[in-house]
This record gives sequence, structure tokens and C-alpha cells, in this order.
Amino acid sequence: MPDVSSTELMVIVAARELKDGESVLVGVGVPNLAANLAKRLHAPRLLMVYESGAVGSNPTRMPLSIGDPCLVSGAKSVCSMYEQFAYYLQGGRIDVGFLGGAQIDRYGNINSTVIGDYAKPKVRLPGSGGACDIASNVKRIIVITPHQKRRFVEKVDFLTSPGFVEGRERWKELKLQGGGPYAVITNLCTFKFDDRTGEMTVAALHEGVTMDQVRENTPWEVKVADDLQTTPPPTDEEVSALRALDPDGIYLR
Amino acid sequence: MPDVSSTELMVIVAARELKDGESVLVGVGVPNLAANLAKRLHAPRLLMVYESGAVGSNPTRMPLSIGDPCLVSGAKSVCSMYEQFAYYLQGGRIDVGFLGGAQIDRYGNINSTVIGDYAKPKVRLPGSGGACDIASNVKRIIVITPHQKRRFVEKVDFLTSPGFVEGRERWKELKLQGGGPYAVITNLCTFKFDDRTGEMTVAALHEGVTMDQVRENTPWEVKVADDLQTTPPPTDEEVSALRALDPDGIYLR
Amino acid sequence: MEAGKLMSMKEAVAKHVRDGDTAYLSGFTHMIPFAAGHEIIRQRRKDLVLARATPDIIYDQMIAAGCARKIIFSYAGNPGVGSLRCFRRAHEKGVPAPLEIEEYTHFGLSGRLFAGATNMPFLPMRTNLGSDLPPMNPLMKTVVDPYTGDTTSVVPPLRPDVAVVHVQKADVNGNSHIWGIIGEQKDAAFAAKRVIFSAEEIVDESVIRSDPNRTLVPDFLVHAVVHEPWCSHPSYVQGYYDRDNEFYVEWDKITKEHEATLGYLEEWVFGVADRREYMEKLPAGTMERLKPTPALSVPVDYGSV
Amino acid sequence: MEAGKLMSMKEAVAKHVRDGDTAYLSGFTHMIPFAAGHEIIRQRRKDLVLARATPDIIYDQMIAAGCARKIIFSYAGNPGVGSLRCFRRAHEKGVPAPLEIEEYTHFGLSGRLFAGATNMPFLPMRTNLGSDLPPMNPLMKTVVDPYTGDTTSVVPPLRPDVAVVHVQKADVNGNSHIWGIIGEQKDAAFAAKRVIFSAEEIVDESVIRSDPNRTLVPDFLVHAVVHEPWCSHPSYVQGYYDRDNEFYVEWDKITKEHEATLGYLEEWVFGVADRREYMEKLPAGTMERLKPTPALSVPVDYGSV
Repeated sequence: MPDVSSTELMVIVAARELKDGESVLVGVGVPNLAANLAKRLHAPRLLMVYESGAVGSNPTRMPLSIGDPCLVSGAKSVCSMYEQFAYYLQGGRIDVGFLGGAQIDRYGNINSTVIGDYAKPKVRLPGSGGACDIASNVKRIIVITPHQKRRFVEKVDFLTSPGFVEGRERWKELKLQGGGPYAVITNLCTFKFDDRTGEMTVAALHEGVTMDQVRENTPWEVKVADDLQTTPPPTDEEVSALRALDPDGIYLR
Repeated sequence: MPDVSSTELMVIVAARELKDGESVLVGVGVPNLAANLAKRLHAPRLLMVYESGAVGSNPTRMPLSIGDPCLVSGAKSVCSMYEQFAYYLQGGRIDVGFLGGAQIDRYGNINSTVIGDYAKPKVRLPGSGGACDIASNVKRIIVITPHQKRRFVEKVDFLTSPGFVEGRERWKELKLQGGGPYAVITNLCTFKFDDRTGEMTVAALHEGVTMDQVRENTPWEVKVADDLQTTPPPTDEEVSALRALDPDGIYLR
Repeated sequence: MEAGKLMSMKEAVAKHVRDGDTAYLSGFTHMIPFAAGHEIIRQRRKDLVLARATPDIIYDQMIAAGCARKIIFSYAGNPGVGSLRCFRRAHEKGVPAPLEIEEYTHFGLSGRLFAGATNMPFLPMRTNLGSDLPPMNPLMKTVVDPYTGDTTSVVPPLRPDVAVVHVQKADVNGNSHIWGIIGEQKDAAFAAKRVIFSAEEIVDESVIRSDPNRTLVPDFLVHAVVHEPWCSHPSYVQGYYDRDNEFYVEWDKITKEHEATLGYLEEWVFGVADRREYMEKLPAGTMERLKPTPALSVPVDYGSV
Repeated sequence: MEAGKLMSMKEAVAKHVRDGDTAYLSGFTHMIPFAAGHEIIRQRRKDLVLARATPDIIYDQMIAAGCARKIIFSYAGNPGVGSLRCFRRAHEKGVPAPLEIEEYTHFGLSGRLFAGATNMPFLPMRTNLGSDLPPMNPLMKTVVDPYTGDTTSVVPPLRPDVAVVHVQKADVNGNSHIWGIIGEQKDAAFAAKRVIFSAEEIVDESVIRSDPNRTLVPDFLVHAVVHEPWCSHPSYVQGYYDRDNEFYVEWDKITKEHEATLGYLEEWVFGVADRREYMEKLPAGTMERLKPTPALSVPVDYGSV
């Protein structure tokens, strides 16, 4: 197995979750790398839709922000901000969305708004952006996050983007059109979500990782899948394709 | 006074009602002529917005339909159909709209849908198109119509586009943003609408017309303004400018 | 859905237009897809629900041919000329068959399509109140505005089974450039479950990619791409041909009687195999007569970093 | 409103931006109107409500300068870099002054602006439910969908007092062409009561009229037109210049302390008279370094009948 950083590992594992022909809503950074990697390898017909309205982009570099002209020059289409959220996201045309955040709980609820009290914040984070909209409308949510105790919490300080809220029953009551959280990919393992309860469940441990390590970094009593797998290690092909995407190591440090 | 047809007279009288700097929503035909005439004469800064989304058009001929490419080539801007109705009309950006119809009542309610019963029509007319939307949203509605007994009715068979409905009180209850009917221009006279009741009132008789003629062609007891005027006759300048706009006499027969 | 989208109109209609469909052949009196309508008639589709703000002559023809059981519309006229006589004959007299109607204002119908395209639960709008239209149409409802307490008119989304959109330029995958009066083309494509695009010209993908802000609909929404020059005759296509206005006037005469209308369809629809034959059948010089003088847009610079 | 719209940014801000205004300086991380923000700071406007989905560095600067009493936003980050430290300092610690917040999702805020631009009574949308955002914001309400009975989230229209929009090309009356990521530029212009357009180039009206489908906003909505090349530096303008990314990274360091931030403003905002002086003050070669390679769009033919 090639020597990879934990970010590289997470991106490679995330890329494998994308299927050929799916549409993916991409932001800048790590999710952009995962989508591009999948496209280079097993999903050549992956459709990438950027939050800023660009579709079918051919960027000549890693975009500096979501409004980067490199996402527009040579793209198939671009539309306004409201149009992007209305026609594509609310339109139900996006299969997969990537989210991250400062905190996540066992139902995949994500906080990217505030640490501490909303009115008197300890740390004010950037906020939802499109995250809550993505969480509510795409078929599958994939979360990429380092596996740290301060990130995996019993209860998020602020629920920015709904996972299954208090479980799949509650999700159904909300009548959101999205499919909810699908996978959480960390540097230790891949979680999926229980079909019945909607609780985060360890589906696969990355090579060399033990359940004890996962438990140490997750504050609740972690559920484990009956058919717990081991994540196949990154291949040379995956690693070299990924590194070619970010030659300056902007995101892959 | 030059010898003019009754259509020419109505167009000239209508053009006079348009003020410089106003925005007008124009369809094809007679209203288009009135707006263009005003622009050529006393209202050079009249802003013409076409129902099809074109703004600031420079048509090289009388448009054949609202989607005529001559409204787009050399225009300032064009947008989609929903955008036109949403950004401009619902946006409250249109001062004046022109309407016509098969029937009109004393409150300026217009029928352009059906003669007879809606489910079993005697004559099925084209329907609202944008008329009801225009009636609901512009500051001033101007109606141009031949003065015939079959057109001026006690009660419209179908209320397509609201005038003051059952009077100004009812209009206020509906909370429509428009100002309602402003003038009805016929080949006999100009009606305005009573400030208090919203009832159609003869404001000016065209030259040579008597109130008896108006009464003969209006089935209800017609109200007359205290300061009844005589319409100033068309000037040579008005007539020649108008005829230059429709040299083939398509609309001015 | 990517491979093999380029096909003939015959194939596109055979594959994507089904009996009983709600069909939206788009165009706000501009770029009307006549070739698609004629092919639907030739393939004798029936029980269609024909939706469009402005039905135009092509829906009149489809109604006369017996393709339609219902029409969803806001203005049923021959644009710039007068009535749609076949529509009236069907609705008023049941000839050739009864025609159900579902009616809106222009804002209401284009709003339903916009709501369908963007999957809104419902669309509030400042119109309809005071009109007799809502009492005739149970789909027009009201809700109380939670900010003002005012009664507000709302319409539900419209999701046609199939949409037909004609454009100036498309690539083989269905990325396309449209200009001129763009009506409800974008919303029709986004709202419909199956989408047929026809184009005056099939261009290289690089032409589309040179100007992505002009693309109204990216390829992944498109199910069939048809190269169909003169698709919209006798309607117009900005930059390509003018309206053949004499025909619009003539239609008013042809359709005075149902029999004469059928005669027209026999000759000009059933009597030709496709659009090419239709164009060849027109008087010599028609195409030259309708060609506008070129007027090119000033290019813009997208830059490359 | 027609005559004499062309003016300097100094005049435009003096005339159209007032203390206490709700201001929307538009741009979705692209074409950010830095020159307008700097001029607002120089003219020491105060008590502004700064609205924008993505506040970006320019709002961070305006907050540090004490112009703002409140911010309406959906993502307060330094795009591609990290936090907006001045925003945080004001909101978390009241330095230099307390900063009230009103917060949405991207869809919610761009929806509020769309509803303002189109004067919708309110806008239903498929988001917000289940999130903690609605409980914190009394302007986010729910209504019952009259078609399904489902609880639906709604937001009210946003009508800024003043909007600033930067574009590539405008004529002297404010007809303009914009391309690239067009974010909320159109909706900001339609929603606001007063509208300032600035442009990289002032072009003849005939350039705009050669391509009316590219015009997002016609002139009658525009109150001031400013010829302001490099208005958006250090942000990018499609086809004109790239982002000066080092500055975005540097801003994160400058703003670690409020004093150092004031030092930056003193030198680069108060220390220059206008955008031209700002550009002259940048290291030699900056403009050349940021210029992209030309990549022209393929023209389309509008025809003339």
C-alpha cells in the first residue's frame, strides 16, 4: 500500500462512493478532489455541478473559490445563484452532495454555524452556505471529516444541516426530498447509516485501524455493522491520479 | 381637423394619455401604435416593455406577433416569459398597460374569455393571456375599444381581467398592487373612473359627438363628469406621425 | 442517456412521445416546433394533453388531427391574426372530438412551468384574485400570506411528460444556445420528464463551451437531439428565418371548415415524409425570401487562466 | 434618471449610499465590488446593514472600519481561505462595535433577493426544516402547502436600499453585459431601490444592443454608472483579471489583530483617493500578472428583417 496522508486516504475512499453517471454538487477543496478523482478513474460520466452554477466545467487548475473563472471558461453551462439552488438542487437533479463541519452527531446532523451559544458564540463559524440546502435535497450526503473527539459529539451545539435529525422517523415527518446522510468518511473508518434507525454505524475500518481507536474518538457507544469490512487500501493508480490533481498539495498536505 | 378613421382617433387620444418617462407594457397592434406615437411626439423617454420580455426594442417594422425577432434585434434587453411577468409586471415596474376585450362593464371589468357559458360557450375567445396579470399589477389601465352596445354590457359574461370588480372598495379588499382602470377610450368619448365609486364616467366627448350617442351605445345609465370636456381634435402632426408608423394600414384600416 | 442522442424527428417522437402524454411544445410565438407537431400527427398520437401558454397554429393542427383530448393554455389565438378555429370547433362543437380545457393567465401558466422546473411546492403570485378564472380551475388555490395576512393566489407546479424545444445551435449531446424571444424554453426543458431538442444547426461542443452563459439547459437534461433545419416554418427563428406571415393569415381561411383543414393536413403533413420533403414542397424561393440580413453579436472574452 | 448617470465612484457613493442603508454589494466570490466598498469606508458611512450571501473580504473591511451595525448573510468566510476575522471580532467581542446578525442558507438568502426582485409576497422553498436556523430568525416562517398539506418553509422578499453591481461592459445609461459566475447580480439590481453599476469598460450602446439576450438588467433600473477598471481587485473578473490570491491569504494574517487591520485600511483605503491610486500603489507588474489569455465567445446571428 502506498504511503498516503490521512486527507489523501479520505479523498480516495470518498471517490469510490461515487458511481458513474451520477450528478454531484461540488464545492472547492477536498470534495472537488474526490469528484475529480472518481471522474478520472471509474466514473468518466460523473456530472459535476458547482454550487456557483457552473455545469460541465473544465478547470485548468484547482479553483481558488467557488466563483473562480476557471470553472466557467470552457464549461457547458452557467446560471445564477438562485437558479442553481432552484433548478438543480431543489429541482431534485443532484444525486450526491459533500458536506463537512465542525461537529457531527450520530444521526449525521452537522454544525457549521457556531461553537457555544448562538447569541454569545465561543467560536463563530462561517454558517450554512448551501450546506443545509444540500442536506435537504440530494439523494445521498457524504461527509468527509477527520475523526476527532471534538468533531464527533453527542449533540451538536447548533444543527445547521439536518442529518436524520432524531432518526429516520423524524426525517420522514419533515418531508424533505433528499435521501439524507449516506456515508461519513474519516481517517479511521467509513460509517454508513442504519436502514431502520438512521444511526451512524461503522461499515468499514481502514487498514490497520482497530475498533478501539474508533471508540476512543467517538463519544457515544458506536454501533458496528454485522458485516464489518476492511477498506481496501489505496492503489498506486488512485494515489498518482489524486496527486496529479493537486500537484502543489494545496488540499492534500 | 384632418379626416381620420375611428381607429386612428382612438390611437391618437390614447397616445396623449402617456407621459414622458413612463413605462408601458405593450402588445402588438393598436396599443403598440399608441405607445410608438407618444414616443415620437411628446414622450421621447417612454419605456416600452413587450409582453414577450423585450425591452428598449428598435423594431424595423410593425411586429407580426409578440415574439417577432424584430423586437429583439437591436433591443436593450430580453428575458424569458416567467421573468417578464415576474421581474417587470409583478415587480411593479410598469406604469401603464393597455387592454381590450369583447365586453366591458361600468367598473372596467373585461371579458376576453367567452361569450355565453364558460362550460358551453357560444363563442370561445382567446382568453386572458397576460391581460388579467396586467390588470392586477400596472398603475394605470387604458382600454381602447369601439363603442358598441354588445361590448359595453351591464355584466360581463366572464370576468377575465378585473377592473374595480364591484367598485373601489372591493378593489382595495383584493390588495392587488395595481391602480386599476384609468381610462376607456372609444370612438365616441373618453371615460375616466370616479375617484370614490370607481364607476366609469364620461370625461370628454370627441368632437361632434353628443351624449345621446354615448347613451345609445351604453346599456346602463351613464355617469358624466361635472367638468365634461371636448377632446381636442387630432392635429396634422399626430395624424401624419401615426400613419408613418403603419404605412400599410395593417391596424389603421 | 449519453450515447446516441442524435436521431431523426421520426425516431425522437417514436421514442419519447406517448399516447396520453402531457406534452409541452415550447415557444412564445417564436421558434414554434412545427416539425415535431407534424411528426406527432403523422405518428397518430392520441389522447394528448397539449400544454402551452400560446397554443399557436401547430396545436390547432394537432387538435384538428385528433391528437388531443385536453388543452392547458393561457391564450388560444392565432398570433397577430385572430382565432384558432380548430381549437374552437373542438371545444365549442366537439369536432373532431371534445376538447377539455384547463386555463390560466400567462403569468399563471408560465409560473406553473417555472414551479415545475424548479420543483417548488407551489408558487404564490400577484394575479388571479377578482378574476373568474380561479372558480373555473380547482388547481388555482389561495393561501394566507404569513407576513401580511393577505389572501394570496397560488398555482401548483406543472411537470409535462415530454417537452419539445427548438433552438438555433446544439451539440450532439444537447448542450444548446438559444437567443431571441426565449419564452418558456428553459422551464419546459427543466420541468419535463422527457426532453426533445431540435436545432437549426448541430455545432461542435467547443462552440457551446466558448459561451457557457448562453446555454440555457445543459445536456444531461436532454433525451433526444434532432438536426432539423427550418423546423419552425411558418414561425420564425431569430437570425435564421422570418415568419411566413401569409401562411398565418391563410390558416384562418383554411380552417373555416373541418374538411378543408383535413385536406391541408393530408397534403402537407401526411403527404410528406419529413421536414425536408415539406420544405421542398414549398414554392421555390420561400427560403431565400425569409432569410434575414446577418447581424452578429459582439463577442465577449471569457479568458483562460 | 436618464441624464448624467455616468459619474465617479466617489459621486455615486455620495449620492446613493446613505447612513443606515441596507446595502447589497453583489458577487458570489466573483466580481466583488471592492472599489465601492473602499469608497464607502472613505466616506465613513455608518450603521449600514450589509447584506450578501458571501460577505467576502470587502465586508470584513467595512466591518473593521466601523461602517456596519448588522450583517445579513449565509456564509461568512474568506472564500477558499478560512474565517473572516473582523466579522468574528465584531460579532464575538464587539470590536470595533457590536454586530447584529441575520442568517440564512444560500438558497434562503438568494431566494429572499429573488423574491424581492420579482416582488413575490413570499417564497416557499424546500429547505430549512429540521435546521436550527429558523428558530433563530423570526423572518423564516412556515405555511401549509394547499396541495399536499405539508409544512413548507417560506422566506420574505429582501429589498435593499442600495445595490452595487460590478460588470464587464456597460453603456453610459447602464445597459450592461455580465458573464462568468453571475451569482445574485441580476436579483440585487432588480430588488434594490437605488442601483449603482460599475464597469470594467464603458462601451457604445450598440455593443449591448448587438446581444440583448446577454443583458441582465436594462438601463432604466440603474441610477449611477461608474467606469471603474480593476474595481474588483483582489477578486476576479471573468476575462479581465484573475484573483490576487496572495492577498486573500495575506488578509487572514493582517486581520489577526484589529490594530493591524486599521493599519491596512489607513494605508490602502484612506491613504488613496480612488481606485486608480490604489492600483498604482500595487507592486509593479501586478496587472500584467493577473491578466488571463483571451478566449472569445463564438458570435451568434440575431439577423435583421
